[in-house]
Amino acid sequence: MSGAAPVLLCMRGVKKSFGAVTALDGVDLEVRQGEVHALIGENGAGKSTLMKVLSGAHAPDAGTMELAGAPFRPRNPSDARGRGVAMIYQELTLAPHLTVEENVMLGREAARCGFLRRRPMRAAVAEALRALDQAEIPPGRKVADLGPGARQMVEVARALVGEARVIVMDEPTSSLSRQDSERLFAVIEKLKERGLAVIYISHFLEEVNRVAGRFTVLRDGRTVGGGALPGVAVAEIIELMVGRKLEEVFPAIPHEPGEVLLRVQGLEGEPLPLAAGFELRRGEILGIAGLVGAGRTEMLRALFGLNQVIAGRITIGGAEDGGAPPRRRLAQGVGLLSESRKEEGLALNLSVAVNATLSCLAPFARLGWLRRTRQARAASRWIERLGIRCRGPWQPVSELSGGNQQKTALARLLHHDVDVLLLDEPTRGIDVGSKTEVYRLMGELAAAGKAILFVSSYVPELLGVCDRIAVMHRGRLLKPRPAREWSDSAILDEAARGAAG
Amino acid sequence: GDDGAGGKRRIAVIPKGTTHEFWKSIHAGANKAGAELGVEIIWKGPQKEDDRDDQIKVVEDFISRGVDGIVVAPLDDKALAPPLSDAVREGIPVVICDSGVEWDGHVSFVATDNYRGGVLAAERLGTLLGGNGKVVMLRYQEGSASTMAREAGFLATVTGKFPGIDVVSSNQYGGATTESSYKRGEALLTAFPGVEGIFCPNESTTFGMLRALQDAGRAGKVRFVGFDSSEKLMQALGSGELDGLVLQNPFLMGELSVRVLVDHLEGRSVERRIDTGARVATRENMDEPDVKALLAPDLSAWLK
Amino acid sequence: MMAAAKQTAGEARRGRRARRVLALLGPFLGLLLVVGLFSLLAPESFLSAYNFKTVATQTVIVGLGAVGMTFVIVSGGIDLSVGSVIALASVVTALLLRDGRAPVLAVLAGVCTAGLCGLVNGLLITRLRIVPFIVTLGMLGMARGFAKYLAGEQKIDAPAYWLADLMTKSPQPGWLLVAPGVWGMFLLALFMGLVLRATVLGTHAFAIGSNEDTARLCGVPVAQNKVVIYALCGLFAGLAGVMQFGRLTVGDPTTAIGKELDIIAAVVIGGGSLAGGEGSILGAMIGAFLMSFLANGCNLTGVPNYVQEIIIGAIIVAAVAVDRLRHR
Amino acid sequence: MMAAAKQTAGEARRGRRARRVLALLGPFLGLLLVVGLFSLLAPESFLSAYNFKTVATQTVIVGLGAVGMTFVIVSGGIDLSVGSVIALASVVTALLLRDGRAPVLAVLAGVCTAGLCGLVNGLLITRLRIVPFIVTLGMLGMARGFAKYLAGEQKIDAPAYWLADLMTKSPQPGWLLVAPGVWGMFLLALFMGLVLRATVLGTHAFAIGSNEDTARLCGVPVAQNKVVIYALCGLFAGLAGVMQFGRLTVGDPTTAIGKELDIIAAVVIGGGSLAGGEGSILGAMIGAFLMSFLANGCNLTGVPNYVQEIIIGAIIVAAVAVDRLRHR
Ligand SMILES: Nc1ncnc2c1ncn2[C@@H]1O[C@H](COP(=O)(O)OP(=O)(O)OP(=O)(O)O)[C@@H](O)[C@H]1O
Ligand SMILES: Nc1ncnc2c1ncn2[C@@H]1O[C@H](COP(=O)(O)OP(=O)(O)OP(=O)(O)O)[C@@H](O)[C@H]1O
Ligand SMILES: [Mg+2]
Ligand SMILES: [Mg+2]
Repeated sequence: MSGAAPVLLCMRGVKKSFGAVTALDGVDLEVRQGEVHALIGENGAGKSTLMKVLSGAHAPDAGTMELAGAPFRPRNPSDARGRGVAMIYQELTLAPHLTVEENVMLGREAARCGFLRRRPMRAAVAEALRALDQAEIPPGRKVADLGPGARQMVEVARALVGEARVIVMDEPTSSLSRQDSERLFAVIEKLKERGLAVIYISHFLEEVNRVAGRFTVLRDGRTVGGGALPGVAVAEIIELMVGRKLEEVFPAIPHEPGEVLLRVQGLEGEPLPLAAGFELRRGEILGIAGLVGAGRTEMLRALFGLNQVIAGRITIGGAEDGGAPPRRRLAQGVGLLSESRKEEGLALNLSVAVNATLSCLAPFARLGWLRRTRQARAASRWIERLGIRCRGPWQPVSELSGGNQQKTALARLLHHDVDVLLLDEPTRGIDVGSKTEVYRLMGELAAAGKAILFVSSYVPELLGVCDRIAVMHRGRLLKPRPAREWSDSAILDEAARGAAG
Repeated sequence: GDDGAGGKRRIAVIPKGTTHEFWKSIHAGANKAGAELGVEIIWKGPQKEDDRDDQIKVVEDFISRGVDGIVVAPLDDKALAPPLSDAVREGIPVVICDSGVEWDGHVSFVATDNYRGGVLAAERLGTLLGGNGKVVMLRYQEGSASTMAREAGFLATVTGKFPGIDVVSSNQYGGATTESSYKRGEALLTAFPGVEGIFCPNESTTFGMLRALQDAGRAGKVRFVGFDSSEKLMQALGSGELDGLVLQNPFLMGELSVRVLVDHLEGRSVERRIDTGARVATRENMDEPDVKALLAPDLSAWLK
Repeated sequence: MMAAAKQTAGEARRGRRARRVLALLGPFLGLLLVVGLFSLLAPESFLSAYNFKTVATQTVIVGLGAVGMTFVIVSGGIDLSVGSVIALASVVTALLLRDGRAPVLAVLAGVCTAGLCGLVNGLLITRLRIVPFIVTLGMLGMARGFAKYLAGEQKIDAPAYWLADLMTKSPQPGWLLVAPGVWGMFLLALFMGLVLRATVLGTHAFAIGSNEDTARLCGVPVAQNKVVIYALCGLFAGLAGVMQFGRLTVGDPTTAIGKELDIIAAVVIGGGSLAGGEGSILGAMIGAFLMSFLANGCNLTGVPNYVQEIIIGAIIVAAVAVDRLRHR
Repeated sequence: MMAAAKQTAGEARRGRRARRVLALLGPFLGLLLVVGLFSLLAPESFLSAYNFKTVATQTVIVGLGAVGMTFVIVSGGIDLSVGSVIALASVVTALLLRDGRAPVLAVLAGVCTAGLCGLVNGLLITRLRIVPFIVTLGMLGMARGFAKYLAGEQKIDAPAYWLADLMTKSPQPGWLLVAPGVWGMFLLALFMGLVLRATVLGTHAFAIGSNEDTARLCGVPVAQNKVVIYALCGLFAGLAGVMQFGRLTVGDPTTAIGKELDIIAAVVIGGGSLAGGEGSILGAMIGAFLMSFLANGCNLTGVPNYVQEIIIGAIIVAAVAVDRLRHR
């Protein structure tokens, strides 16, 4: 059927620069009616930028676009939407003070003389939520009160409202549970049947393999290949993306667990976890799996002192306490990599150097005065070591691509030389090549005697990297077991249903 | 409008602001009359200094409160008329002090003749300069009636009576604060280096200009006549940095205002216009007891 | 299925209402507290119909300004120029009346001039992408200077015709009870409250204040809406200026200095958040009345001005602190 | 390897410097423009050493205030209370001098009182988690009220001793050229500029302004730093207050009303961003001098007040607009 379907959207030679940065350097993209088309590429390849051009958020510098045979050049997002291009953006784009209903209908309110007509709007929202199998999301609830999964669903609902012909989804599953992802895939199937085209961006190649019919690969702002799916080996796609062969996704670096560094007993935090206890040894990587909302992030935040600890004992290298502020934790040699780098991980308009050294300025400080050359030198070392693509240590982080920003946040933990690394979704939103880099780094750190707590929603990487894995279920941390005793399905089963047996 | 606690009459005295020595003297005078006549004086100025609307609010609130009489120094010669009419309608008699208002419902108007004050200043300065020289007048603030009368009196006299005198600048406003007057003064002294005589129409402009002169090292070299008094101005007069201060009698103004109001309340007839007089204090006459009383009135007895 | 959806919607509506009532509880209790306190301190003078009329009239200018300011603050902005714009509007109105124009025309000119200032604010903010604080700080100086220029640096005496009656405490048809200006303020507040809650413009204001990028990506004409909102704020400042003229019966270029801070305080006391996305007209009115009653009570009980200044400062902080506690 | 790293560091330093120089270009050109313009309009009076001394002295108060304000604005806050705090400090200093205390003691008391106000601001902001705008708006009223209370609602005449010499245009050792207060301002600005750029405190201020949550995550003691920063701003307001006393030789509780807006404008003209994370002391000084020269030039050329108000308003907007253009 894929051969017969007519071309719905055609982009040719699209170029876009931001000042000195060339984000798109002549991209071609062809999407057919009724297909799911995957857009694949490394971090900073230009996927999001291309889609923003398509949705009218950016004006292209050059190139042509055609939608259903007619020239397409949207002036702004609402223009594009009016002509049938709906978009789910990579960064959550909800207004937290508005209700679900208002968010879904934002920009396309039904009105008479400027006054809202709530009844038809409510019907449309209910319809969209029902199509997503999410009727339990209350339309009158403020979005600020919703969890991350529900929020993502609200975004999807927004794209479904109205007459869309092309729906763009930019990493829609990066904050969805497996269950919600399944629901989304079902929705995509339905959309396909209705003859819509879906452009699907994801760094999860298995996922892509499952839902997409064809794919296009971008590298450095250019189209470098494409084809039909399934039928192309993942390794081939990766080679197209990265421009070279990737031997191993999970590099094996031998490391030996040593003495216990972190012991957690009966930890209860506000609002989660309800109960968590585990031991973490030197040279060990302990993985934590679980559904979205299970409370893994909350556990790390409570451990690190960003959330209040209600009960429990935390023993770090012999010293025992309940909760302690981040400052104290850092002094004890515990560092946290936050899952939301934009909101919490980085000071975006400050430089790479400052971001990488912010938690530990002491080596450059004498009586409160900083020696900037040493600071820059230290930062440069990490830039080189982690392969952060930037013009130098003093470039503002805001000018870096997502993956490089993530690496900068990681550089801070390395610079601080913490013994216990609490990594919350360290590979979220970064490309396959960079992911491999992060895995190798984790292995090397463990080999150097660090202890790593690795929270992830991506089960294959847990299985590939960790020594032991524990599952979190509704705020309770279940018993950790060696990685080789786990399988993909066992983890998912326990995450969904709690303790096995 | 009934008698308050203990049957004492309550009279509200409403100044233009609360943070000038001038108003302190009025307050003391009013308190003196109040103590002697056995009436309670309620002292309340506008929340924001020199804000017409705020003064109207104070008048309105005293009407609400039902005082027995109001003494007010109106910030505006028109804007205060409606609320004062309201007061009279509610049976509260009003005495105007310090500045006039275009409204004839008042019992009496107790004030300095401000135009005459300006004339006195012009005569003093003109005489000192021997009838010729370059003169600067630093105005106070846009739309302030009493100082505008002084400025007008000064200008009319200095140009009419002393044709040899050249007023080189009379369009600069010092503004409400000493600091702003100080800056204007500095600019005027820089822009007109050959100036020989200066007039300022109130305390803040006088003091601001004095600071500018002192700082430029020209105090005492330029003939300088100001208006109203304060401790620092008195020192300057003594040291010859100031050549004259036109003095009003705010203490008397406060006292007489309350007295005529009480007279009216008790059914005695009162004069519609009472001039509390103005005179020029100089280095020579500043030690005379009556001038001294104007320059540095002892208010402590009447202000707690 | 339909029934379920309907029930959900009903619940949602109730939930939303409950939340809104709660948000207003703090300021409302504050208002009651102030009124109760002064009723005890000065029962016969404070608790009179006449005094309530007085306070209502005294609230009109801040109240009208707060209506427009609520829109600006909800949309995540701020307008520091309203005080100056009030003065400008009062001067323009007075000038036209002095020149013998019809009062309606003069009012219109005053309000439109103010609206124009707001429009310029909006255009500068959206075209040059400068933060509202700076643009309106600039307008604060420019509007004030322009008012002084027009007025020849003097107040303008002009016949007030029926404009003076707008703010009188003894309104002509006796059944009005309070000044027509007070009724005007209430009606406009009611209407604009509806506009904020139940129109596209209002929703967009909340959306822009809550997350501007999102609003833009969802096709909300952000720039256009902002221009409309600042122009609206200007128009309401203009109305306040006309009322100010009615009250003073002179056009005064130096009036309402610092009034913007009172107006912003009223909105914030009433639950408005300077980060945007929160605020209500009813809350702003409560805030405006709270400050009026406070000033009035202080005047009636003879509290010195400096004490009043300290109290109002403390109240502003306390009101918002209580609001934050509620949010936890 | 080592060589490469060194080279990178060197290049990086140059890059950083270039960026910083560029950021100051706008305001600096503005300053040159203003000076150039008035040099043409009033060559003999404007372009004199004496006039430059005058302007320098007139800038001291806003300049000192702007040094502290830069820290606050860089950290993403705002302080509306500095005007009132300046008045309070001048009153406290005058009171102690009147009571015959030693000048050093009086100065210390004035500065410390102001620092205390800043400390209270910082504590309220961090403990109650109220936005700085509201806390400092409250403090604006409270400090002013307290100053009036202390002063008995009057100006306080006090012997000025050497404090008056701080702000004289004919300083005692002739080689000083400008008032000791001006030197003090320059030295403090230089020192605090270094503090902002090259100390842990400064880096933390930038980090907090850029992203407060990130700073917290990195173990930056956010609350502590904020308290220090607001207290610092208070201390500098206190120094400005002492200078104000030295200039007026009276303690005036009504002085410096609205000065906070001038000070904020100076910082913003000099490249400070009210969103936090941007700003420099040098820029703030340029901003302060730009406004002083403008006011001085207008006064010298006899431009009416209202024109001056309009021009300053326009300049504030224009300066920031130019800055935004540079950012694109
Ligand atoms: N607004 C902007 N200003 C400057 N540079 C930008 C901007 N937006 C994107 N870029 C740059 O354009 C390039 C492409 O970015 P884009 O977001 O399209 O990448 P992506 O393929 O979506 O990556 P990711 O997988 O990390 O989301 C990057 O180098 C990025 O730094
Ligand atoms: N649908 C929802 N409705 C309301 N609150 C939710 C919802 N989903 C999650 N939450 C809240 O979010 C918090 C869990 O955070 P989070 O989702 O970050 O947990 P997590 O296990 O770390 O998952 P992940 O890291 O994959 O996002 C819990 O406090 C929970 O109350
Ligand atoms: Mg992307
Ligand atoms: Mg999480």
